Amino acid sequence: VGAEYTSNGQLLAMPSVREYARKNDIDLTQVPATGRHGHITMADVENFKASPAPAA
Amino acid sequence: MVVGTQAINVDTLIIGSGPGGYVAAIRAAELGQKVVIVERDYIGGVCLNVGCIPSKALIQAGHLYSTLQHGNPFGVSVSESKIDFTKTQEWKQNQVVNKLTGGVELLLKKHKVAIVRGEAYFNDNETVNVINGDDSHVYRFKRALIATGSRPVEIPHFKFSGRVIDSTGALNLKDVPEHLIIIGGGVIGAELAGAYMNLGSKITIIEGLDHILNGFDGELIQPVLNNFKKNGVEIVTEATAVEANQTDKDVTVTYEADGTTKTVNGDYCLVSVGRRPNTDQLGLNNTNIKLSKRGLIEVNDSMQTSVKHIYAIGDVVAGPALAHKASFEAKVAAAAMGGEDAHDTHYVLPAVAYTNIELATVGETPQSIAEKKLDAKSSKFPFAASGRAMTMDQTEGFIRLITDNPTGGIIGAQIVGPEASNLISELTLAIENGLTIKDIELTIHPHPTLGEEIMDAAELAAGLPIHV
Amino acid sequence: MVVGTQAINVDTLIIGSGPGGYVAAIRAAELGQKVVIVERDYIGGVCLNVGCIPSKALIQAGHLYSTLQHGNPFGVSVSESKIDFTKTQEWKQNQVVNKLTGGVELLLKKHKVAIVRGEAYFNDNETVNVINGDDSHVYRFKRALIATGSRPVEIPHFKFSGRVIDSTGALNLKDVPEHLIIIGGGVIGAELAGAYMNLGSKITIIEGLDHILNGFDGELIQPVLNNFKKNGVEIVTEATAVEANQTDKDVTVTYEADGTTKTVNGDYCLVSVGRRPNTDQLGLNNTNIKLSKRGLIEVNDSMQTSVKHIYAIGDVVAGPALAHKASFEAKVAAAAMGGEDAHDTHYVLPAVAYTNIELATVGETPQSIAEKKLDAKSSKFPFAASGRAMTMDQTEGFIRLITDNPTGGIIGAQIVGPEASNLISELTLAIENGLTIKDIELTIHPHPTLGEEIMDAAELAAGLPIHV
Ligand SMILES: Cc1cc2nc3c(=O)[nH]c(=O)nc-3n(C[C@H](O)[C@H](O)[C@H](O)COP(=O)(O)OP(=O)(O)OC[C@H]3O[C@@H](n4cnc5c(N)ncnc54)[C@H](O)[C@@H]3O)c2cc1C
Ligand SMILES: Cc1cc2nc3c(=O)[nH]c(=O)nc-3n(C[C@H](O)[C@H](O)[C@H](O)COP(=O)(O)OP(=O)(O)OC[C@H]3O[C@@H](n4cnc5c(N)ncnc54)[C@H](O)[C@@H]3O)c2cc1C
Repeated sequence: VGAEYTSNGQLLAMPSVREYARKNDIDLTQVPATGRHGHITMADVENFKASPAPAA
Repeated sequence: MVVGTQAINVDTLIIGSGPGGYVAAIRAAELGQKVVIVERDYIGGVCLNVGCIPSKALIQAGHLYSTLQHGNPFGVSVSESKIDFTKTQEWKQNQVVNKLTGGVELLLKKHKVAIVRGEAYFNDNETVNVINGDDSHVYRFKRALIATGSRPVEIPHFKFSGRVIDSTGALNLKDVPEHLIIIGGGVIGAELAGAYMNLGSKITIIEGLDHILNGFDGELIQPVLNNFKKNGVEIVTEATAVEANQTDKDVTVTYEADGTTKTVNGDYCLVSVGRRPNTDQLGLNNTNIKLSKRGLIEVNDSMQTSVKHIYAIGDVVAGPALAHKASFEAKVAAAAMGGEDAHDTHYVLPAVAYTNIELATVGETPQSIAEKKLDAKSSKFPFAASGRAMTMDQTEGFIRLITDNPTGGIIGAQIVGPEASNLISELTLAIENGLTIKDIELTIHPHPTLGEEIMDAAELAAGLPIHV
Repeated sequence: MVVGTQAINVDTLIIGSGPGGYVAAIRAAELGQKVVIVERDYIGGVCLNVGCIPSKALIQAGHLYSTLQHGNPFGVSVSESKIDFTKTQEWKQNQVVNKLTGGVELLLKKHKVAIVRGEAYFNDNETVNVINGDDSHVYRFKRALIATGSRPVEIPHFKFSGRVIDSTGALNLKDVPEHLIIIGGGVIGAELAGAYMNLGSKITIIEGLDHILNGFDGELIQPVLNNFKKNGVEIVTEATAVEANQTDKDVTVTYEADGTTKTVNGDYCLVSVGRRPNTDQLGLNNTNIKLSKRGLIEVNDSMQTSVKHIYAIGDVVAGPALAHKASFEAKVAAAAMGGEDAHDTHYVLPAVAYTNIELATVGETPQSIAEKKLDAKSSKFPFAASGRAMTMDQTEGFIRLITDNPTGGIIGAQIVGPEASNLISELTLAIENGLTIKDIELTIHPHPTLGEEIMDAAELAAGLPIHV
């Protein structure tokens, strides 16, 4: 179980989004989700890439 | 011996042309790599030559023959039916295996993959020797991929020879045996048991565990067991195979079960107790590649070994020995070798058994959710309630969904019954994409199909079943 | 005549027990409604009694019989095979239709749905009369659902009687006809043509359009046409049926084609040129329910008619006359009648034809993307490249994906070939849930299956095909 899943093993995104995030070195657990079922969409990842949340 | 004096330089060297190697070769070529693939036996590897494909061909022949033996409710009667097993074997070999492997060879050529015949052996982290009879050449590679697969395990006192055969032997019998003894009732053993049972053999399965078809749970395999029983298959569980004694006419297998020693006599004894990775005769000790205790090559999720420019996939790495796992890893490795930041991020891996009544499973099971203490449940929709199954006269079995209670997410599925092998794909797609019961319910499934029972199962999981 | 003196009060009144009505009844009951269902003929409607189900049963019988006539490559030989069509029909009726409809009746009872036998007739917006022979009762409903389905269209000079039969007649023949003439090569006509062709009939199809199987494109139906041709089926297109003249032994059909008048002589003439909604004998003129010109009931996306408390679903409303459409609308209507804010928001509706080589389609097609000028493309993966199809000796046909170029989204799919009926579900799920080529590629599909060709087709669409 990698960064594609929540700590209790739930999927964060569908495979195309997971792959895209990996390729862009984006940790999905940090991306706010707007998709159905609380899933992270491709647009969510792109928005996050454009303006990553400042590291605390 | 002709020894190439100079090393041949290669970009991407792939060792083994099974569903791991050939898929990696084609994909790597598509991604622009110059690829050389080394194969010591047959293009297509175990799967296409002596595994997945020829076994399904014999199973298919068995289905038709047994339908004719057992009668049917459709009003079709047959005065006499025979099987000419020589023809069956010729069809399997020429029309199925050779066509398919010939096709793969053409695809490799189309993608300008160079095929080198011979056995590869690592000299060090940068070169392999390829030996073909008296010929030997050194290849110096920028990147290599090990996809050398696996071979059957031999057990003491059951040396493969004569009437003690491995799966390859069982697939290539010249006649349908009168009595086939099978040691090991895993998927391979159980599939071949079903095939020869349908072709007319008496079958005895000797299994060490307390049940056959390990990996599929008791409830799931019950229809398969019932079917074996109905067809006179004898299954001895918790048994230990002791030895085989053969004459030129038969073989007698001694085994221990229930604390006593017994014998059974048959035409052949198939030993299918597992497979071991082909990593022991590859010269890996000349490299820095790390192996696990069981001889598997250790890789990260880009299929990279401890030697960064050497990759490994398929039966030589951890995980179930399945062709589609090998092919999936092949695509990850091909991309990674091409410099992409590629990772295997798959969530679930389906498995299918082409037993006489098909089995399929993906993701969580009733057992796994109990063990993991997940807040999840299991819902079972029977094919007996399916109109389509009735019209096919195949109403045994069920579709079982494992769903997450808080979200309704589908996290597992098992199927036993007609077309389980094809139906599991939709559920695999659902799980891999995080779909929920609702998403399945709200997808219109055509009527009358077996596929619509997946929708029925989702409605059952939602507490609003229509057809049960 | 016994006339109930007082109106019987009913919460939810459902008229018709086909795949629209019975599904709505069960779901409404599950949601807490008190339900009465009225049926004048058989529980299960057209679909279970004289439609989807019995046709698939005959098709199944035909498959086995024709396999035995045409030989096989598996090495199985048969000295003589016969069909006892009386047995076929008994099986179809007793083991399939009656079992299934009996099951539906039990499910209705289990859910405490009251079954009223008789013909419903609207007196006004609040009451119906139900007439059963000499019995007549008035039911006053809070909510009603019209699910009265459709019936075959009759054309001039082809009155259904004797040897001029509708689909119900064709499903219930006592013998396999020597020569069956079929007027109208739509899905129903083509399915029955395939069934009887396989059962041994000579078939002539007379079609008005320039191709049969309207709704499926030319490339898609080509394998079906080839198969018809190989089996001696005669297809006359752009033809007009003029009249039928029958004796007690045969029927002669006169038609015009190519500017000339021709005749063809056969045992029966099946007229399958379309169906019309059962809305003309329901007393709808006594209500404020609006009908379209073609006699269809107008509804909004909650399946509500212009009379707010009366709903309608299935073949009586717009859209293709398909059982799964009726059942899907049934669940929307049941929820809406229960006070939920329910809407039919489905995106795509799959359609299947159980022709001898199966057809299935969902969503966009090559034609529709051209017409709509979408930035989309079509990718076709042939079953000839499928290992599983080879082992089944069924390599005709292909899987075609229609994908959106900018996003890779899957927006349509067509399949012709083995198990098209079951394979289309996965693609329907993909489209309905907005999945992309990538999502299919990254879902591991088990090997060897027909389902994995969907993954192959996705790889082809992505420009990185492995197996072609
Ligand atoms: C009877 C049977 C039925 C099966 N049915 C199924 C099934 O239905 N579905 C499924 O998913 N899986 C099935 N499997 C398992 C499947 O065959 C394997 O998981 C799959 O073949 C592994 O692929 P691979 O590419 O890793 O290796 P392999 O297919 O084993 O290919 C490895 C290749 O490497 C070559 N090679 C090895 N060493 C060298 C060397 N030193 N130099 C050059 N070449 C070398 C071998 O000759 C071979 O061709 C079955 C297996 C068997 C035995
Ligand atoms: C030969 C054939 C094959 C087909 N195959 C398929 C297939 O494979 N897949 C598919 O999706 N579709 C198929 N169809 C179409 C499918 O049968 C219909 O779309 C479906 O039955 C429509 O369902 P429904 O509930 O709207 O109506 P119906 O199934 O027509 O049911 C309507 C019911 O209402 C009853 N009724 C009518 N009027 C009254 C009244 N006034 N009072 C009381 N009761 C009344 C009728 O007796 C009937 O039982 C096929 C049709 C035919 C003819």
